[in-house]
Amino acid sequence: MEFALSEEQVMLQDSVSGYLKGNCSLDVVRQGVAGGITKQADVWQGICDLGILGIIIPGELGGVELGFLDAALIAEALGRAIAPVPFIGSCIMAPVALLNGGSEQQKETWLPKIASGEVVFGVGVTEQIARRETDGIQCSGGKLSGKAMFVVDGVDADMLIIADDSGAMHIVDANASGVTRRALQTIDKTRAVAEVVFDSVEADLLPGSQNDKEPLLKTIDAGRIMIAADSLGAAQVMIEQAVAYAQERKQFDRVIGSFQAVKHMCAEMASDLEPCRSLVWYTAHTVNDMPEETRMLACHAKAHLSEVGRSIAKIATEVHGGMGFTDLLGLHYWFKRVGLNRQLLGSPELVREEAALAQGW
Amino acid sequence: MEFALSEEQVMLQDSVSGYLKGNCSLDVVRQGVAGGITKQADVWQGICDLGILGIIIPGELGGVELGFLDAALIAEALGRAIAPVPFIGSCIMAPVALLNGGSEQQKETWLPKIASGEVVFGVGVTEQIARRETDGIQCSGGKLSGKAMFVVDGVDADMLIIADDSGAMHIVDANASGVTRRALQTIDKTRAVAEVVFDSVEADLLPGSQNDKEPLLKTIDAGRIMIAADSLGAAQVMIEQAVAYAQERKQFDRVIGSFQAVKHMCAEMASDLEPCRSLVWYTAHTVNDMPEETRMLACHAKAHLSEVGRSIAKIATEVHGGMGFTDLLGLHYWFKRVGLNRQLLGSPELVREEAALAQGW
Amino acid sequence: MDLAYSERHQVFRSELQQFLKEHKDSAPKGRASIGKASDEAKQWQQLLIKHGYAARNIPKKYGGYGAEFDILESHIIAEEFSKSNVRPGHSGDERVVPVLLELGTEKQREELIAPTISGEMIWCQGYSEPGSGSDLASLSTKAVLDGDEWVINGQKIWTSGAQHADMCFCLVRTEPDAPKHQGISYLIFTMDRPGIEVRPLVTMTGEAIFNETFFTDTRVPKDGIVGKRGEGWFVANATLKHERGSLGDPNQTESRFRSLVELMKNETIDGTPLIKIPAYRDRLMRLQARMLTMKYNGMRILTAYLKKEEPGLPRWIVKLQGCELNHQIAALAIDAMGELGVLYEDSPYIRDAGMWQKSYMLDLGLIIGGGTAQIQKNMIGERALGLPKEPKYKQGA
Amino acid sequence: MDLAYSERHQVFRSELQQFLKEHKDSAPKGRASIGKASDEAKQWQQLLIKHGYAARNIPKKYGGYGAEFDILESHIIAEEFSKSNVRPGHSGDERVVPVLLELGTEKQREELIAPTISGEMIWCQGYSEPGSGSDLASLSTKAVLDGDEWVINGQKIWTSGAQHADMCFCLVRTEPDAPKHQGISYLIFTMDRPGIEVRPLVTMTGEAIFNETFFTDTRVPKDGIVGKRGEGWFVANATLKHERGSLGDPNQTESRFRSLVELMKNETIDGTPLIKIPAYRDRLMRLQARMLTMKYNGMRILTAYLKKEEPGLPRWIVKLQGCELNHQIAALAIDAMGELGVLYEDSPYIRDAGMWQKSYMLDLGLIIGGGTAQIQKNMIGERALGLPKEPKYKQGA
Repeated sequence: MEFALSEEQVMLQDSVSGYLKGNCSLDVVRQGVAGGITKQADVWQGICDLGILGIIIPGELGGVELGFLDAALIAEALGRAIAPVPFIGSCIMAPVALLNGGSEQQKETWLPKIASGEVVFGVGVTEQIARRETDGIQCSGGKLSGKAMFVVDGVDADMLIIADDSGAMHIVDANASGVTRRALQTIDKTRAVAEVVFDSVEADLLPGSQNDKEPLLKTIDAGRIMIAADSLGAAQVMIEQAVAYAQERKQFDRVIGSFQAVKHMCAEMASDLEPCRSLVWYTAHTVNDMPEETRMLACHAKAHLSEVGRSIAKIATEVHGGMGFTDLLGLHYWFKRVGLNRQLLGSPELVREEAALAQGW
Repeated sequence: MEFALSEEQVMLQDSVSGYLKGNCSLDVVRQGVAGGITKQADVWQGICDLGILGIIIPGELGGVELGFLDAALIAEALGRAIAPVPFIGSCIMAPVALLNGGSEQQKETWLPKIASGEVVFGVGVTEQIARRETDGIQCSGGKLSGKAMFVVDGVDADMLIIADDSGAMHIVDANASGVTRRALQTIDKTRAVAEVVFDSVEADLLPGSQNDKEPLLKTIDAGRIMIAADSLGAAQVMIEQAVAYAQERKQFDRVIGSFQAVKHMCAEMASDLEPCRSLVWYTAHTVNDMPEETRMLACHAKAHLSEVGRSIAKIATEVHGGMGFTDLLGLHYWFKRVGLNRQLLGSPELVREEAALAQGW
Repeated sequence: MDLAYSERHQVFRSELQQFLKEHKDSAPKGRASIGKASDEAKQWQQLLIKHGYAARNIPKKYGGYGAEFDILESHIIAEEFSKSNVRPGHSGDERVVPVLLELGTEKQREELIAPTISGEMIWCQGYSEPGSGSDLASLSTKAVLDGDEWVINGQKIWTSGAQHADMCFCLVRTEPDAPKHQGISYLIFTMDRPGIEVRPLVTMTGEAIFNETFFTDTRVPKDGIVGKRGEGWFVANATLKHERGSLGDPNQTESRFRSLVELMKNETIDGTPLIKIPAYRDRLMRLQARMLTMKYNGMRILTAYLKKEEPGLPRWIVKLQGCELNHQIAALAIDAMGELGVLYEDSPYIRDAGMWQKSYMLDLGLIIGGGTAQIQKNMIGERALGLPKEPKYKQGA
Repeated sequence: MDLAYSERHQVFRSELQQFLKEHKDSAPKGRASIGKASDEAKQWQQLLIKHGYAARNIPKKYGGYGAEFDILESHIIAEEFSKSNVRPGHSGDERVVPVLLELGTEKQREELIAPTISGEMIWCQGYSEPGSGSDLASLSTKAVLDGDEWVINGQKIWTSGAQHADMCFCLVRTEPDAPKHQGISYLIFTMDRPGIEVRPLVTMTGEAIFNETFFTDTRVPKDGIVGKRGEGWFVANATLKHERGSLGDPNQTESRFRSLVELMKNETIDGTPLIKIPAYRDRLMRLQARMLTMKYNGMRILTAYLKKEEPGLPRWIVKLQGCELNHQIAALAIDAMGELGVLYEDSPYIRDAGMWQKSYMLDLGLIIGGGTAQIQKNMIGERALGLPKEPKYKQGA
């Protein structure tokens, strides 16, 4: 019985965090996003060099074949660093879709390229969660038509995996003729979601997803777990910054952290977030070891981290007083990262409903 | 434009509060409820002598013919005093049912007796809000059969007004043959709800309620407004007690009210409750002056005071520390009054749904 | 309880409604921008003053309409402009004009009020400093009298509109040896002087609503003082009170709530309007109840003012409750829109021009600004409930 | 991450499961009562000790089973008894026995531990006083040495079970001139002495769970001290730590949550089960997520103990989060039942024997007791996050 990170996992976490600390500082992020860049070349190359893009991809397909807990640790570190890289869509959701729904040939073609960073995938599954500004996506005669909204990592993608109205998933060349992509600018400039319109575009069906929703659900679950981990990292940084500010900032001749009101705000944030870490770890762990538990847990991790994340983003900003409201300390980058995470792949009320359904309730 | 109590209303409030302060202290309440009494004879006689039992009953029928705002002030005062008297059912809901659904003869028979305190009415409408442990109440050939749960003031009632499954209301002699009554003991010993079983019991239909749900809805609305006012009074006392305790109790060589944590708990309670007073006033005022607004507002007043009441009951107890958890100060009598109010005539989620429906949403 | 308005006020209201109907097309669109008023805005303001719907209670000789103050008239004006969604006028600068009227010299009033009302003269406020936020009275920007001039050194923050401002009203420490509340003076001066540097301060919304303003040996005339030396804290408090008064205005909350309802009727998930999806619907109803409590609470405050009474607790809680409620209304709007709710700036598909995200952030700024929620709770606890202040502690402990 | 148990622990668990299956009918029903153990309860405890499922780590010579401490075994025992809903055994009194084992004299251990474990000897705790709640170290009950005896005067409160207790472990001030934490001693004595008066203290649940205990010139033997004079605060802290440890236990929360789900499946409104009514369902799912976070947080703490590490923050937050969560689970249960949820005592139609209302109140008591939520937040802020304490105040300020 050991519910803890292994030595290797701590090392992985340290190496990713260490790299990002040195190479993906707030200044770096600011510079990048100022130019509208959501896949920052240096950082992308850096984490590619760390060999983690193929974190969940089998060794024989060029990956490092580690587990989802390892992947969640990376996602958490990227959230901490508000790193502008297309990790969740390209390195997690797309491989999950391919591994669970793809043919051998599809896996052999694409997974090594994902692992090497040669190809970036975007993933469009939103319509299968909650359809809004679209009539969905139809597949007919091997061609896709329709509109996919909020495609994760879609702006920087070379290739796309798109779920059609039946829940079947397809590989599509993001630059094929008949594909029209637009970046949808959100509050979070460190990542971009895309609108992609298909006009009778050649699509390569993932055969395992044709009559089975499992590959799609596993793809969504994987994305949700990583988003939860990303929010965990981002919220953790906000607490650390608030505590540090409260230890430094003086008002009424005292550091504000010595006032019970501020102290308790910090204590509440920390005690709300700390148990979330265990939920994220456990949930990620189930993907490999107890997959029958994953669906319900992935929903809970996503929804609960959304709630706790929102609350911490607010309180941490309040602890900073007016300074938190400015761009000077950049706190709002984390605020907005958490804000995007909350809505991506289902806002909390919807996801909780799925958690209930997953238990047959 | 004057959104305030009139001089007469302030006088009414003062006289009722003054009477209760002198004659319905916590000690008096304790003694009464220790014997299982929910209609304390002295207090009942006292408020009868104040001439307020007929508060909403027309002058020519023996009442004082004031408005619902006046009635709400009385309900608030009774909540403050956790007074063990059957006011809401007998003096408000039953007269509303009779005035809106009764024949002239029914009004002339019963309203003067209610106003004089000669007869106490219980009111059973719960099945029309949310049916639980019962198959409801059927009326056939002028006779009622079935079971009414949670009849307001039903334990002390001489007469009952009961809604059947169609929403029509009937007057029934509470002691008629075929009527079986049981007190349902709740956490709040200052008031009692009853289960009443009818086995083919002679019933006197309120004719105006036969094909029109309005009389029933108005009866429910009236009850909800008074319950909200009762919670307002009870919660107000809890805040006052918490503030007084925080000004007195010392720990760490300081009165605890000088600690920000305790001070802010008190400030939050006060700032949550104070706007509720305006909502209760406004809502009660609409019954007479803007009845088209009443339905939605009565739902909101009931549900919102339930939420704020629960929160204040908890926080005020916390401010008292261990002392709040004991019987020594009797704080729990208010805690439980608010607790019963929350569930009576619909718990908050259900009532909010009704508020939405009332607006056509 | 009598919610009807007097005959006179009813007439006043219907005249105003008539006026709005006729003239609303000449009103500038959108919110007033910080900084210089456009010609269109100035003309609109002139028209409003002429009809008594702006600067209504400012004496004629200072450029106002010159009516006696009547709180119901003010209330009706605010309500009708809000309901009809027409840009209201102003009474100059609500932070400084009341101070000048009450405590300024006749010369100051004559020179400054009229151009302020007309929109010619723009003001910025120099109160907060990087080191003095909640503890404003600890401010350290100094002014030393040198001949006929004050020489100012220090830094102010949150000086909104400073880059456009003609004038500054500013709190400075002139009596360094006095207790902190008694060493402050209230100065007014033009912004075109050497030694004033304004640096824009970008906020989380991405806009530079505020500035930092630096004073280096800035010389301003000696007679640009309002009140006496060392009385600045008390001079300023009147305006601070006024500023806090407008945060959490229930009219604005109600209008926001109405927009939220519209949004939830129009937005759909898999074809179902959000207002029909129970978990969102329940949140909407919770917020409606709170919105209504604040609306009627506002009526209670108004009544107290009408009776020349202090409103007490109902007044103390407005900022704390109102700003939080606005924030939660925006939060529900964002959740109801889901991914559409995080779109920003010029994104396609953005709803209501992105106002919900902007409000969500601005409201958080307002929860913090003008007295943080924590300071509000201290005040409510101490002043409204009579709980004791924190005891004095040993220096250096 | 390896959630599997070792072969040895798996065997241990299946033996225990087998044991429970065979013997559960001899277990007393319901919760253990405060006060004297029934004969049935004593026999059950004996059986459990014999099999090593109670007093497992207490040495044989003091009446225990005498196994080496193994946290996973303890965990498995707690889990399996909780899952199968069988009354667990105990290790005597978890507040006093660890203290005696660690700091008692050999004579104290030999005389006191065995009868405590067997259920013959009942203890009550004399720590809190009316004037000393959160600030326990300010306690003022005095003991003065007079020959071979301590003479105790003062009042204790929250002494649960005092009316049934044979023994008391008690904090008293023996060094009035020492700083407050250093003037306290830890005394143990029998409760049958002159000068001890126990008055029941009724709580909001209607039961007298607690007492007030008055000492008037109560004489107790000099050697009934654990640790040295003036060391009582530090002696007691070990047990306080232990007591706080059990508040907010996630096993209990999970079992409560399961009962809530059952309730919401069975209770109906107009024929629809509550679990299908969206607003209640959404609240249920919110609570499930929090319950799960605390469950896995518990696994993390357990793992830290297994590795002989301090669990840190995950441990600090258990009481604060766990008690509040339990309270909210009870609150939802009550709301789901509606009017049925406020039934109490021996009312017809009452569900689950009224446990939900009782829990709702007891949980509030636990939010307050054993360190209020405010004290917990101070501790988390100061000890776990490193925020500074409040500065010292001038006395009398």
